[in-house]
Amino acid sequence: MSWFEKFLNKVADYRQPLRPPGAINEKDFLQHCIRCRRCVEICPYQSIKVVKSGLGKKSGTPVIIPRQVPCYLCMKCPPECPTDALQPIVQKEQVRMGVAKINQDTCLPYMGIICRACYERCPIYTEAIILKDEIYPVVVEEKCVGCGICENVCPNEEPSIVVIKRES
Amino acid sequence: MGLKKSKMLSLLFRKRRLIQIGSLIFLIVIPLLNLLNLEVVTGNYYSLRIWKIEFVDPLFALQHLLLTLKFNWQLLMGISIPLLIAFLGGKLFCSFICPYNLLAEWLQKILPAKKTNVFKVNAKRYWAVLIGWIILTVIAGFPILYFVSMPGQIGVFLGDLIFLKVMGVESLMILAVLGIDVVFLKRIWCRELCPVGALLQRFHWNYGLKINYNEIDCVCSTDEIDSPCVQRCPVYLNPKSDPLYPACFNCGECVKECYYYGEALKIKFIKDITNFEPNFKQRKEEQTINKEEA
Amino acid sequence: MGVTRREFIKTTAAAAAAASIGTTLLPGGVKPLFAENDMEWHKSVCRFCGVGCGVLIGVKNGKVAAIRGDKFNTINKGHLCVKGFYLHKIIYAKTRLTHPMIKKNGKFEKVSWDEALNFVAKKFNEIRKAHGPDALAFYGSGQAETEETYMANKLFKGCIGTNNMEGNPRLCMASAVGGYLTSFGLDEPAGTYEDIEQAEMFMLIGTNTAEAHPIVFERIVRHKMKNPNVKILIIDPRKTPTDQVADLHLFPKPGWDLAILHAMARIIIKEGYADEQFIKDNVVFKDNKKNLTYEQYKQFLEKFTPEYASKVSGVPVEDIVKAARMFGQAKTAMSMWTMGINQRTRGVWANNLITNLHLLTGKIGKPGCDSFSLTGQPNACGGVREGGGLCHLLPAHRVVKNPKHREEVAKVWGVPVSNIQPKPGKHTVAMFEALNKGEIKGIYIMCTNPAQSLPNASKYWKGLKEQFVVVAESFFPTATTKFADVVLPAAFWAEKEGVYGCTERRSQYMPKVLEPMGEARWDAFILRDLGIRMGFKKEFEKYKTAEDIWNEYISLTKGRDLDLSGATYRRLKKERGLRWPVPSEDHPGTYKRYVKGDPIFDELSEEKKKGRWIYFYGKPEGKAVVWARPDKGPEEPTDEEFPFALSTGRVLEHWHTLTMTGTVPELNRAVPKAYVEINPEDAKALGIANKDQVIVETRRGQLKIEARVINRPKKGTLFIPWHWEEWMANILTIDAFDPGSKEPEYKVCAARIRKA
Amino acid sequence: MAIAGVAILAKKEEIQNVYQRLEQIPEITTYGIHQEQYIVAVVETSPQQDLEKFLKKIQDNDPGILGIFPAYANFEDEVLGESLDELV
Repeated sequence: MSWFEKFLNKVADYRQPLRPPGAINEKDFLQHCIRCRRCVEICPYQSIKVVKSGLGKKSGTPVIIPRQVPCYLCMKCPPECPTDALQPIVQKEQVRMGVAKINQDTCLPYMGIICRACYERCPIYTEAIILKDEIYPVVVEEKCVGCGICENVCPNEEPSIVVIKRES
Repeated sequence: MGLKKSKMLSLLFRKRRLIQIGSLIFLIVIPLLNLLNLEVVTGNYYSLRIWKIEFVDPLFALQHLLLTLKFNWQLLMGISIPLLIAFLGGKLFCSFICPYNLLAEWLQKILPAKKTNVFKVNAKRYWAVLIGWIILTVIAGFPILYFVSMPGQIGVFLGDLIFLKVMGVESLMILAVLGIDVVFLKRIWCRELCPVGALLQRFHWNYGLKINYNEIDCVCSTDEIDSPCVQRCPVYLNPKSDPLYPACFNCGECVKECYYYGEALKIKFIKDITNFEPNFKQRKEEQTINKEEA
Repeated sequence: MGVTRREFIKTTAAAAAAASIGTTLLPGGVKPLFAENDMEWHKSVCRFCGVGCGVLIGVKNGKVAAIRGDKFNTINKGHLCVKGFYLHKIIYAKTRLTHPMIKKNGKFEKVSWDEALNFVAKKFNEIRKAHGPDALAFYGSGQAETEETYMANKLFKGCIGTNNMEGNPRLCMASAVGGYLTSFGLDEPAGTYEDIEQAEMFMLIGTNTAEAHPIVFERIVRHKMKNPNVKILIIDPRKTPTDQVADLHLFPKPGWDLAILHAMARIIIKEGYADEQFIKDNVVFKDNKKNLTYEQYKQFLEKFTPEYASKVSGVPVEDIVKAARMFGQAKTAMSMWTMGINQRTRGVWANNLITNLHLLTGKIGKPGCDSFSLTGQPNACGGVREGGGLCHLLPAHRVVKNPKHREEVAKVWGVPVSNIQPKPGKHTVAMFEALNKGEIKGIYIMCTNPAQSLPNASKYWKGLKEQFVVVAESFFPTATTKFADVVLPAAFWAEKEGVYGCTERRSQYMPKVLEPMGEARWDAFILRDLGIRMGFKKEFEKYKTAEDIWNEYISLTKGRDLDLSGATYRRLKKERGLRWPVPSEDHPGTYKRYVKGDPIFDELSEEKKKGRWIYFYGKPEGKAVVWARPDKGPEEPTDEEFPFALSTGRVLEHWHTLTMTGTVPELNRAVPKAYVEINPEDAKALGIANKDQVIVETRRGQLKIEARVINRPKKGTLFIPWHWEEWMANILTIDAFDPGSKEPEYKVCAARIRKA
Repeated sequence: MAIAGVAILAKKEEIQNVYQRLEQIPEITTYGIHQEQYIVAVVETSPQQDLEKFLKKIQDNDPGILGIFPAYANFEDEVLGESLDELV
């Protein structure tokens, strides 16, 4: 790492934004992505936002903020990418954007309130999120694509299920 | 070269402003179309897709190659049309498409000042600038020229504003460059610093579109500054001087101006090299520079 | 105490970190969900579905700040569903109606209560004088309290003198009423929720229990988890979320399940699972015309071979056989159903056929055995079925046809018996048709939203537009208030006291913990004041409190099968509800009807009880009826033009027409808009992708809606949750109704779908 | 402004001391010891601070720490431009 990269790291943010489906690992992604926003514009649901963090390294890169709009896995963005920052994926089941984690301390079913919001809306229905004892939602990490629909629909004010970027 | 072709060319240059404005409107139309989920066009001047035809800014293809050391066919396809245009016409992109240039020219009109000096073109400096940008990219480790590539920056500013309704700090770069460049530094950006132009000019074919000066027809002042063509040039060049490239971006303004005087300036494809002394000289000069670089 | 966004994010971050190492944080590590300090808790009942969960209302600084499940309520034992959890937010909804309004020149204007009520009274009296009492009508709700329905009943049937007094339970429970009346002779189930923990087998038919009755589903699931031998059989054309617990799921073509139930009965008898002694003692056989013998019934069943049923319904033969054996082999079995059975042109028949299985195998009256209809609204059982809020009923399971019943009621009401007409009034669909035709000139709509909830809804907007419509609602606007001439603000749950009666015959008391918002008033008192202004001063002046009304009502139940005379306010305030019959204040309530422990059974003469452990006292000789009903398909089967069978239903997070749940941002976030579920195979054939806009069309209308490609509906079927006004599924549904129960066939109609 | 949730793996015998030392650092909020060897913590760094570097420094300076594993990082304030100290 050069001094210049370190300097940039300081002004840029260094955290782990959720990338559109098919994204390669974060380090390579930042080199491959030319910040052209074509994935942003092709997205029919405006799921993909743009990182606006000044003149940092990640500035201008696409990001998904599930609480606002999750990825609905229409798979339109990977073929749109002019570089190979987004690898072409056709099957939504193959996406590995991130992995959902449940906070059992605030998740309603774990407190005796029946809620099936994340389970019902999971696009990998009955596979990525299963209901333990038909009551408690549990994430099957191998199947979870990280689309963030669960985080989006969680009725809790602060979501009890959050998607964390998967680093390969 | 037939008459028809030259007529078409002159028509093209006469309608330059219209094309420029169209290019700016195009940037506004793309996000609007995409808001309606009409996926005919996406992108901006970093990378553009019109129906199924891809365009990529060669600068970004270059950065991609430098950073990833991977060859990408899709990118190669994308840069082929821009490079073909650059090959035949030089920095036509700058004069016809680049929205930054349009803004700068408009700003120049608002701030009318008589030109007091012109720039001498030093071809070596252009190499230095381009190599400088390349080195910066490699050190930074990401496509850092994203911030300084004005046509794209304006595109993403408009796109983000219309499509996502957000504005970032990096968009202030446009204002900063515009202010410094037009108000203080006499269009140094477009003429010398812009990495897009610097790269595109590298592909300009020697027999491509160029400004030709015929001294015999010239009826104006011999003074460098006072010539109408010099006063007209948006980037502070003397069209009658030599060398003109790689600084000139073939906007044709000087030719239009000269039309009212002696038609000493013409923009055309060079057919017979011996007829046009300046260009011949320039070519020779470039060859020597190339040798030196090697 | 305010919490900054930073603290929220920190909590999330910490929890995520803990989750990444496979643990949860220690207690106290995160902000507790229930902030309990200086909160005052009041026992109440959930405002939503008919399960009747006990809730605690947390009041802080004069505002309802939280809802908690009531641990001591035996129905839900402290658990709630997500709707109930956010119940308190609805009280402070932005759409709350806070003052009376009269439409003047097409615009609503704020008026005083006096002006509004005088205007309505004057208008109603004019209509009554000019066109007779039958030109007036009342349309109530299974969400209104028993007291409210009782007041409306008295005003319309007793004082105005029209039987045009209906309620929306006609649209959801009427077939179950018909089913129970024809099979057992008396309405409402014999068993209770307690049977769930003792049952060995569950037959869930035409119900998406997991989403419509989550707490019942939770009890079933917990029971099954503890006892893996418990079998669950589901009969439903859609692979509902309930399907996940099924041991066997039959997918009949929508509307073609009657043959399956007959075929199951045939196998049960053929393979010796029938309880012959029980049949001999307690059962008679009938078909639509005459009594049958057991042999004749067997003869009738011969037609319904598994092969025949399979051909009709599209369910594999072996599955039908398996299902029948599952039902036969289980020692105890409970069947539950909701709208998939009730909302059908043969809803009563389907109800009968389910009860048949229980009667043939003797799986009734014992712990863990019951044919148990689940209710959709919190007080459909209590207020409307028991309170007599339908056009042919009088309070306490009485009917208008019976002169003795009329007399008893008239006496308590203090009205001349001639006021009560002997002829039933217009049922819901007929009522709104009459409104369209102008036969009814004025209607009072209370606590319901017919403009959206009626089948083929758009057809009935005409009448609502043209006639004089009074709407008493807590929320504005709704689809119905748009058509109203007068809108009266009604107090919402927790702003009024009263009684809700839930599915298992349990009546529960709800306290008033808040003053009504703005100028809103309690519905029962609005009706009282309206009655006084219409000239029935003597009849209505005496009601000063809710308790007055309740006491009068329970005096009417004395000696009836639903004897509530022991369920006084004093008792209900202390206890978590009482299950009728409760004949006296020291009676604990009844777990099971028709058997020992039921006070009515206990009081039967020894002669009658001789050799009988169960006695269906609603029927002559105490014998229940096994019905030999012919099988019949839906009113509008699919055809080439409309090849899809369309069904509507609920989602867990929303309730009915969204007037309540639509105001809770948390619930809207979970399910923001309607969609049509379509099978992936169908979607592929039609080129429809997930989240595409599609147009669903039936003979009655079309709807532009988002597609959801998922393998839940069977091939050839579509499903739309019906809650949204913007995507109103009921403009598509058919308004054909069951000739017996007059309940419309919401659940099956023919449709087609194409990409928009 | 970065808020990151991390799981810190420490030597079992040292974990109490590590926990105490971590509590002294103003940027760190601790959330208990789990499974005898993990400490759950939330790190808040200012925009001028480099999170990775900060974590590395902690790890280098404390011999009891075997590894630090970030699980969640929030950056929405920068993306959304919202202030985190608003009451919700």
